[in-house]
Amino acid sequence: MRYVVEVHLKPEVSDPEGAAILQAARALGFDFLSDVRVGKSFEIEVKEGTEEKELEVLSDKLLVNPVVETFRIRRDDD
Amino acid sequence: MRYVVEVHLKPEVSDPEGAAILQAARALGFDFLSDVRVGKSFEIEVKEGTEEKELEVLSDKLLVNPVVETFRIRRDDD
Amino acid sequence: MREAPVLQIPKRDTVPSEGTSKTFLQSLGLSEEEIERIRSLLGREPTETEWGIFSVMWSEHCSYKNTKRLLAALPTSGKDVLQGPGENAGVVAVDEEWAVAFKVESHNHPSFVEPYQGAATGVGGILRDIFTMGARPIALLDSLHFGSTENDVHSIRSRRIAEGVVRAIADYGNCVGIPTVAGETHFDRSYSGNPLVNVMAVGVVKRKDVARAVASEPGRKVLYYGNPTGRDGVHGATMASETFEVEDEDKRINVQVGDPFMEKKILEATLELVQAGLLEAVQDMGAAGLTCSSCEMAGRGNTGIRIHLNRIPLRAEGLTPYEIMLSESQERMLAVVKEENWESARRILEKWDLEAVDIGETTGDGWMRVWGNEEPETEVAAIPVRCLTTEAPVYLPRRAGKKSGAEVRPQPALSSEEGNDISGHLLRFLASENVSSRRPIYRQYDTMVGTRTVWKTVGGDAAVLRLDGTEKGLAVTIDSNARFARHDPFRASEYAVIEAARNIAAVGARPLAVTNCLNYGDPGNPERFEEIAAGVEGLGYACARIGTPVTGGNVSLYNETAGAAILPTTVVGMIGIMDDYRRTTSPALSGDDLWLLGTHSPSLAGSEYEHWSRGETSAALPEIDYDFERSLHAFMVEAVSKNLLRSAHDISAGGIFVAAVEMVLKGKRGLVWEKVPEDDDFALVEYLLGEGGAAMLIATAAEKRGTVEALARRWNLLIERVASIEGDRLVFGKQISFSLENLAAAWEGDLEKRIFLLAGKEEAAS
Amino acid sequence: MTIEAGVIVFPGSNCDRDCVRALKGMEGYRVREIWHRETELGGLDLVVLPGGFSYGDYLRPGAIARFSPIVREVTRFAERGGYVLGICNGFQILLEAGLLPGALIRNAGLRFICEPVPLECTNTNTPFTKKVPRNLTLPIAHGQGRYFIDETGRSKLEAEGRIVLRYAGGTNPNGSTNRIAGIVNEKGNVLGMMPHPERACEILIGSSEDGRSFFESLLQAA
Ligand SMILES: Nc1ncnc2c1ncn2[C@@H]1O[C@H](COP(=O)(O)OP(=O)(O)O)[C@@H](O)[C@H]1O
Ligand SMILES: [Mg+2]
Repeated sequence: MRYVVEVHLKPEVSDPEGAAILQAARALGFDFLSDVRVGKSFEIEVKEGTEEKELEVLSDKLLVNPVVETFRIRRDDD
Repeated sequence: MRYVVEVHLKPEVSDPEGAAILQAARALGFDFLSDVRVGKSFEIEVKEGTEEKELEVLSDKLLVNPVVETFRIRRDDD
Repeated sequence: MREAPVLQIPKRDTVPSEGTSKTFLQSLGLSEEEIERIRSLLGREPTETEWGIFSVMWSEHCSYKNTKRLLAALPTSGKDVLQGPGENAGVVAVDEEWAVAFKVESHNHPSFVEPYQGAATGVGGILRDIFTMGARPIALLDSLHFGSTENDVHSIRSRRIAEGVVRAIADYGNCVGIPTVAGETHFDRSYSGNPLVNVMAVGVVKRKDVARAVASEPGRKVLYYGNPTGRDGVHGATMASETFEVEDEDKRINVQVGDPFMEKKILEATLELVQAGLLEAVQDMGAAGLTCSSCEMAGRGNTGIRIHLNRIPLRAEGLTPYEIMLSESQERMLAVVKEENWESARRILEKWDLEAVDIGETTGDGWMRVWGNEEPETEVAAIPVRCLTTEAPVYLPRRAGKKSGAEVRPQPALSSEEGNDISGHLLRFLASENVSSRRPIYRQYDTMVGTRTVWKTVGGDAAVLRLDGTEKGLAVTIDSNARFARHDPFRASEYAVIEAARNIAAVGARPLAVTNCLNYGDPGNPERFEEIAAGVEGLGYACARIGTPVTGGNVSLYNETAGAAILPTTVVGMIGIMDDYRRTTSPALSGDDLWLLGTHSPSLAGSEYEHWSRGETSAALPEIDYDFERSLHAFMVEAVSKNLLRSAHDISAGGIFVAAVEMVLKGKRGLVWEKVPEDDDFALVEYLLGEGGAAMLIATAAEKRGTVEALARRWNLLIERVASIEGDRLVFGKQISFSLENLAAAWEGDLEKRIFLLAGKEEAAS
Repeated sequence: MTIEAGVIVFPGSNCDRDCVRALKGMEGYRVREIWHRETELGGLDLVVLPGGFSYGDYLRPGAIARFSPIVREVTRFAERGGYVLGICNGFQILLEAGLLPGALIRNAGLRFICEPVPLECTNTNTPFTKKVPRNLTLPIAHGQGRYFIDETGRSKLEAEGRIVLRYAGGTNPNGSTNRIAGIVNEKGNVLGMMPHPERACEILIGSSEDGRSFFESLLQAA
């Protein structure tokens, strides 16, 4: 069983890496982009029967710094 | 319109950061975890009508290091 | 050390043979003759695992089979040398109590495949070579050669490689906490398919604590600690011994990943173990992993070793004995421990969250025996150790002979357009990829951690580190001069040594010893081998003449992609010593008078200017006057220790002009250079940008004039006051006058844009 | 008067020895290293959380170190009024542990920077800064030193005079909110700062000796 926790900077925190990628992409001719934000993605393999709730606690406590980041959790069934 | 490009290390490439997080989480009592792999997540705002195909080219060229990473693209409609 | 046991090679097949397919044999990178020799040495068909072991131990990377004979001619001894070539690193005494361990290592091929991980693991590897000697690493240096960033078809790839390599060296070194204090960065088209990433590490060790990788007693436990073993890098050593095809897909899967945090833990743990006297031998599992580390330790001590693969911690499932023996997973250590010390060793490792794994024992029989990880446990390899070490083949490939009379084309002249705007021309040269400031690179390196680095020497000629427990200063530098090698590899190696020594002398230190990395092409090609041989000879000759023994180094051959070889590149790492680190000097201009010490006989032929303006060079530089060099060293050591100098800088790439620019910008002082040949533009440009003279720039306060002149006379050195230190402009004669701002803009602006594609905005949101 | 100082060593700390060396070079200090698994800070006046890459900076700088048993002790020590100085990675740990507000994220320039920078001391009325000159130079060495705090938090810090160090001379090398380089807690006994005072205790090594003034201040306060 696998979950993905996606962590991104809060909108009020500027993301210079995203901005740099946006600029580089445009310089390479990718003009369909209007914004890029870079975050982290944790692929987490869990024991059968683990609930999303438990992952929320893990994220809150460890994976995410709530001062600057937000997260969302997704079951990953590929 | 928004896409997310999720980038992860190929399974055969070792991920010391993921291993360290796994260890820390277990030490904190999160014993439901069996594996953690750390990747990146690019939230990309695109112009209306942009196709996934175009994002694939962008990922290949700029966002991903194909020697060690794989990626997947997802429409994000939250 | 024990007597080598007499080996009886059994005729019977002790090991089940797995049969050997032709394609498997071809994948090993061994020649037909070598394959036959292995069969006859063992007297039977080797197992798959044994083939693997032979293939890596007999690879160029581990056996030095093509260069051993050349290297044997290098001067390696000296009164200060405690450990010459053959160990993990050379060791040189600096006083009765302390010694310095240092070595340079290449990670060229891995950095081409994956620049970031390739360079990161290169840093990790060379640091392990130092701390396995029991030395605490105190400095890193890097010599980087990339394809040109100027517009050509490969420039984008070259930039990416440069970006990844620099970021990796920063990330790894900074994280482990070893300052990267100096280096060099050179761009040339020839490296576009084959960058060079050479990293040097320097450590300090008490003479009594020097550790060795010699397993000299049987019946000891073999201790494994650090990362578990994965499939990564299987056959890395063989890969380093082959040339690249353009798209070598299946070799790319084997990317090794660096883990600097693990490195830091094994570093601290190893030093604790060594200082507690718990290890009889220790070596890291670097190239060729477990195979090389185990049989080298046994080989050096004339013992044998027995390993049980079912005890090795694994990261992936289903690894075969072959893969475990050949894996190059990073940050793994092997040590030899007495039974009674095991528990104490285990406790130290546990403190660092490391597990002590007992994987076997040393034996007295001279054999390497490996038991597999399948059930039931069976023997998968049994090889006399000496077949892998001393009996590995040694070759002397054919040399093509010296190219007759390197063609000399007419020297470059300025076009009339350039002549009308010499100042603009000079500024453009200043901004070019091989001349502009390296600060965008070294600013990313923590140069200060450890609080040993004398700050003003960062970005100067050689970095100076204080040595704890003494007042002494250790000067370190790394240099190469591949540009000259196109015409004369012998001369290029000489210049690399000479320039390194001048850099050491420029800070007031006495050159002490040398490590080196030979980056060359395919030794099987007689023209390439001619370069290799001439390069090694030039290195040895210069080191002998200036009295710096070679205590170690590394050979990286097959630096070719799709048949195109790199410039033959001898990289020289040098250390020097000074009595008082507080008395060092730097290029930052200060004082009243600038002097030219020595004779400046500049030539544009072979210069960086010629390379930049014409895209090629027409000759190598002139012969070296070793008497001058030795006097120069003596002068500098004396002048600096007596506090006579305010600043000093050697003249190298870009000639007087670039040396002067670096001095004025670092010192934020102006300079008025009085006597300049101004009869014609060519003479002017040659004076300013020519190279090959035997000279150094030194700055003094006015009251030191007489003393400095007298000292120069005493050392038989010509000395001429060439400029006054004044104002806020750099002035050469009547024609040329730059404001420091204009110079700074040209010199400092460019490299950043060239190699860092993703540029953040530094002064963002405030 | 002697200050008993302890420098905490986490796996991956790498400025621990530098801090010990700097404090040994200061008059009035006795210093020892404290391994992160220890659970006692008995008798200390000052605890230093040094720079480096505790736990490799994996996940986020300070994110794993903050769970180390010693950090609980440091928290209690701070509550009792003991002096706590977090330098660079130590600052990051203090933020993760909630002893100071805000967060430190990747430099706006996206790259690690190591060099001496001009700073301004904007509050000399804390135990750490009484003797710190208004204009000073200290080295920085970090890749994740961009201090972020939201508007409410910032004005609170500002109003309470808790911003003690700012990047000066028109620079902001990492893009920090309001050029913030160092802050104290409400009581003023916990200081977190990105620049490295321990690297600036000898002029030849760190290009200034301004780092000493922090330790001299504490000696006066104690
Ligand atoms: N890759 C690098 N890493 C660290 N320092 C570097 C690097 N490249 C250049 N430097 C530093 O930049 C300065 C200038 O280098 P270089 O032009 O090669 O000097 P020189 O010609 O005097 O030897 C030196 O202090 C050198 O140590
Ligand atoms: Mg040089």
